[in-house]
Amino acid sequence: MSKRHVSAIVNGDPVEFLTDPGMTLLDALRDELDLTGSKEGCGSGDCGACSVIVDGRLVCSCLMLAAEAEGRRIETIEGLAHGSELHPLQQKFLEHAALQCGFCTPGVLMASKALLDANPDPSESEVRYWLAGNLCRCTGYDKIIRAVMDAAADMRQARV
Amino acid sequence: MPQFDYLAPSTAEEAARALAITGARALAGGTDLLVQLRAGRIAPAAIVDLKRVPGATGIREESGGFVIGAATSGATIGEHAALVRAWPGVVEAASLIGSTQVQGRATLAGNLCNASPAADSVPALIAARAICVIVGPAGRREATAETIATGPGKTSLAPGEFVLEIRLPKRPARASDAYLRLIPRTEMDIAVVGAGVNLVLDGAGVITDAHVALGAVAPTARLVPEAGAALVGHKLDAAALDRLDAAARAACQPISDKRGTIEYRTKIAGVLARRAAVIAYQRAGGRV
Amino acid sequence: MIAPADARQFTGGPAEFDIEADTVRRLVSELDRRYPGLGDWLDRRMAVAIDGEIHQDAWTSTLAPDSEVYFIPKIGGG
Amino acid sequence: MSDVLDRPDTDEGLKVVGTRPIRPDGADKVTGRALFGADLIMPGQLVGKVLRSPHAHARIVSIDAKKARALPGVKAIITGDDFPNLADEFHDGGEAASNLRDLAMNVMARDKALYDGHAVAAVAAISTAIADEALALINVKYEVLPHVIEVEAAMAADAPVLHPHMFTQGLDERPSLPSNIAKKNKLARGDLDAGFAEADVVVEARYETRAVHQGYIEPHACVASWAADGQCNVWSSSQGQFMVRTYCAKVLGLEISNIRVTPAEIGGGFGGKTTVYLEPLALALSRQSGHPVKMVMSREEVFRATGPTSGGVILVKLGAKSDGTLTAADVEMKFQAGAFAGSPVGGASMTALACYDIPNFRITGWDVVTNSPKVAAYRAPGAPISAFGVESAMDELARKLGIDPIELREKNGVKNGTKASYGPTFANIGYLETLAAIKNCAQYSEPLGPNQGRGVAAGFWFNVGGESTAAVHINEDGTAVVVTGNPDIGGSRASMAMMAAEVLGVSVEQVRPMVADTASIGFSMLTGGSRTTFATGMAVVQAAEKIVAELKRRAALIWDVPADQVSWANGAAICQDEAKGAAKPLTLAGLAAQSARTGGPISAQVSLNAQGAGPGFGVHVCDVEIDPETGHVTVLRYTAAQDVGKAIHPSYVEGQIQGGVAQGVGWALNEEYIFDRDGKMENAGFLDYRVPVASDLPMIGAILIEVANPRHPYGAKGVGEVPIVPPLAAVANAVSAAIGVRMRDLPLSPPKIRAALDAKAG
Repeated sequence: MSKRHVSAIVNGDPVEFLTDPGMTLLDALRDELDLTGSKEGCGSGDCGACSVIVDGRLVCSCLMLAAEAEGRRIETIEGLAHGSELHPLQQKFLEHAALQCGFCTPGVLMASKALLDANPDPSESEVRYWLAGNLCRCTGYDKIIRAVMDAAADMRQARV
Repeated sequence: MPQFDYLAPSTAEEAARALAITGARALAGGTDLLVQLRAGRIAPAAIVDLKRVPGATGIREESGGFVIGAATSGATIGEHAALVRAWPGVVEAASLIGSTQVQGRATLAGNLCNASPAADSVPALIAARAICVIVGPAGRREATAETIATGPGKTSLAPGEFVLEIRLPKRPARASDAYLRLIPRTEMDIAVVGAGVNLVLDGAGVITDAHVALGAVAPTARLVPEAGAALVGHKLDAAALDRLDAAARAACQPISDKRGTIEYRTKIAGVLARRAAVIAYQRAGGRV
Repeated sequence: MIAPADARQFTGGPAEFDIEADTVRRLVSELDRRYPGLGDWLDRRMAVAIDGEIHQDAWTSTLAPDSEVYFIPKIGGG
Repeated sequence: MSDVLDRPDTDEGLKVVGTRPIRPDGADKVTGRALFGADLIMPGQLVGKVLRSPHAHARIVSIDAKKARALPGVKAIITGDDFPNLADEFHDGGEAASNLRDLAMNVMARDKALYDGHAVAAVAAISTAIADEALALINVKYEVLPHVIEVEAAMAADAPVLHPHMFTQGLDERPSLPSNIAKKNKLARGDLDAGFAEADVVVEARYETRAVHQGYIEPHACVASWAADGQCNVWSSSQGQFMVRTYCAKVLGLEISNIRVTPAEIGGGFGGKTTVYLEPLALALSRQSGHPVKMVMSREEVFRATGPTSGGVILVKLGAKSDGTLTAADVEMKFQAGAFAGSPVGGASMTALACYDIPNFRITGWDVVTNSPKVAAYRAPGAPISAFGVESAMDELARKLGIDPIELREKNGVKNGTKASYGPTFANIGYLETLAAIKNCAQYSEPLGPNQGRGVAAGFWFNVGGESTAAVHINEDGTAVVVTGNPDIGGSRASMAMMAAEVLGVSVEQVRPMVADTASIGFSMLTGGSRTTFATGMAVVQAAEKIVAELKRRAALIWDVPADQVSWANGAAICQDEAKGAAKPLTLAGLAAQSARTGGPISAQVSLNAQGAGPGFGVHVCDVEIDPETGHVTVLRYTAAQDVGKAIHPSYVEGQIQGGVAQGVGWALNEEYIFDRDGKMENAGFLDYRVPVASDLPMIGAILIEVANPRHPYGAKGVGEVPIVPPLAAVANAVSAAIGVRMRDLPLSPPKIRAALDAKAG
């Protein structure tokens, strides 16, 4: 089976890479593009540690073939900050100690960004159900939810 | 990771030809297919991505009903205001499939053709009397949702056939539907039991048409005619609900597995059928 | 000084003793003298609690004249 | 190296300890730059994969790898024969005293496969695809044997025996027949019969829990390189790089000086990464292939082949007078150890009654091997299981006596001077304070609606001290580097920097904490046992104090005054010698700039064995609502109070409490190992091994009680493990209250609760 050429936009930059047909988008990001921020926690779409945003849609990159990325716009954790200026979500996660080991954090941050893009003023329950696909075993979620809602408030403020 | 060809046809006919290759599998959202692929449960010779086939994605209103591209993601379905108003049950069933991330990919066709007895969208599609437009080497045909799955992981599709669209019929006034499921957590689980109810009421709140479908209580999701019949001609009073509960339980042929026991699933089928009926009845303007 | 019940295999019965020693090191060697093998067995498997404070490895720990010394199984953590 | 320090008497004086600075390693973790085990890449590395037994119990008759070796791209294949056979040597390197021979046989099976998932061979190849293909070509001939997993079945006389030469230890007479019972332990005090005779009320019940997994989101991963000269390098995510080094050396028969282990960031451990699974295999494959080898477990492998904690049976009998005074307690516990001896039944026994002052008790523990993955430590190992039994029984006793569950615990609670059930006399403990905190918290008096219930439970853990090394180096610009050997799982880098900054009198931002590899810092016990802030923190403080002493000497030299005329405050040396008049204070930066002239680089390292780790107590209250028709449980409110000694960084202390509660709630409601008839795990994935998700839980209130531990410079106690001990019983007591039926068999899944309701309805 010969490799397949894929070109896509990752974090705003045009990229090209070769994939075996069976390679997932997560494998391509990590092994072909050296973007190791997205993590594999389960490989079956049950933990969310591999969450990225494809054409504005939050998805598990382990449940998407790399070949399907042809021509698509992909956002990963490595593109969330603006240069060395952290995104409000990244800053609030640090301020609220919303991470301990940090393994789930990239996935949680991408999911939170997708949430705030769609819903700038989510309730606690809306945040919890939106993030239900991002497992965290260290924090018990409390500080993650507070950090997301605090960031949402700051971002609404900034828009005024 | 097994090796196979990845094909992304741009016409329905091309897709049908590709799918006719022995060992070819259709890919829409991939949230079931890739899990089975990585677990080595399937080793397809080719994967045929349907998302670039015209009509496979997108939602349009047609002669009062809705036509949903079978490869449309659950997230897109959940955001379609008119569809949500007309078919809240079908939409909530589609939106319960997996996490937000899975919603970004999972599709009605995938959920239907993966043929899991516990598929979330299928009981609602069956209760809605949804029609599947199937394309294959021999052309197009239509089939009701309940005829697609024939057993766990098995479908009635012939080689080369795939579901292109799903049609939901025109809604009369005072009609609505609902879908409920029982899971141990609040998200992320496979349904232990699922129940879809679709009702039409007359001006006085009497049920004139009723369809009830159950998931995870038999080898496939199934329409339960007796349950619907138990409601037609009545208001949604206690007696009607009791009859519905009994009919739902009678239709159960569940298994005991890591998610639930036979006894439990049977009881819960009655509970969810009743609750879904109440929600559908109220959405249709009835007062309980 | 109190040893756990398993110490019976060396002492043939008593598990409580009165011993003159100003460090745990000397206490253990005195025990070993009275009941051969007991000292080494305690060292390998036991932590020491001196007046309520647990010392996982305590040869250097000093003892007051009326210290209460308990030998308890070593504790692992997660 | 004395480890006794005089603690600052007042907290007001503290400028950094107790505040909530942003953790120094945070930026990398929120931008995806932090390197975890699977993120490391070495040039020329191969992919390593493990062939695992599909049988729960089988003799390995033969392994034929000829076809696999011939497959192009395959560079190495190893089996049990590639490992030295170790004598039955006890080693105390890891958490509990672990039998190294068992460890080696768990890493790679020898003559028998003892559980579904047990490693029987491993390959290294140039790609994942080729490695997978090679595994399929290895032909293992098994003689399948009957298996046993359920603990009481494994204890039966006719049970299939896992280890033909295992004879039960701790029995009165030496047994003649081999058994799956590895050990019986007993802890007793007073006259049990007399105690029960005195009792007006007795409750007696049987409780059960299932095996559960730590559930860390990061699967085990490592890269290992065995160089031609025998120098080995390992990068792996573990709870202790020194532990990895020790075990690899033992399993492979190497000298420790030949192995250097560099800690990658660790994606959660909770005790499950206090042993080794992949590292010795990767090293052996690297030796045979001459290439570095990378190995990453799949989630399924993590469940099937890495240590869960025990499933257990807990029999509890409590006797009390009508006024609630406990007179006697009899606890018997049977724990699964998995394929090799060594369950946490010892820890469970010692903690079972640790919260209560009971004159007459007996605690019996059985350590039983079973055909399931070898049990590993899981956060206060064993304590949540014994607490589930005892704290449920206390709830049943409170109901029978008609006494408020907190008051019953206050009446019998241990305080300073009480003799602990595990032996020593308690000092500086805060159990009664934590009980009072819950009694007075808002949730405890919140009104309850229909189908709602409230449960209370307490929990205890010893906490551990142990060996740690820390170094402090002052840079030329006066900033500092703090180096320790403890992986940072929950924010410990921040607390190390905070304690050093407090002593040096500078801002925490000027102190850079580092976690070093095994060749760059002195030996340190692993991160676990809630010990890091206590023991490693103590070493950091002592090293920083040595630096301050040296800085004062340097200042004395510069001012040419006697050393005792110099004091240190707010990060500067202050001249007390009137003769010198108002000499300007010499800041850390000023002194660092002149270090060459005044004696050279300013560095200090302290190695110690911290003693006197203060035990921790926690009291939790949980409110639930039950759907009476489906049996579904919703956790409405949860509050946890805990004696933490002194919270160095309060946010991360709260985080430990909230994380422990979430794991406990999962353990109580939905988590369990489910085995099929053939002894294979049916739910080896996050779909059907149901850990709590964000929408399952409410906000978790954390109340920090600070009863200082004098053995720590700032009064800190271990905090990480106590919070997982109370939740099993707190949830079960709440559910039992809500449905009016005592639930004694975890997990409390909806089908069980609905069945209990149906049985009650009759």
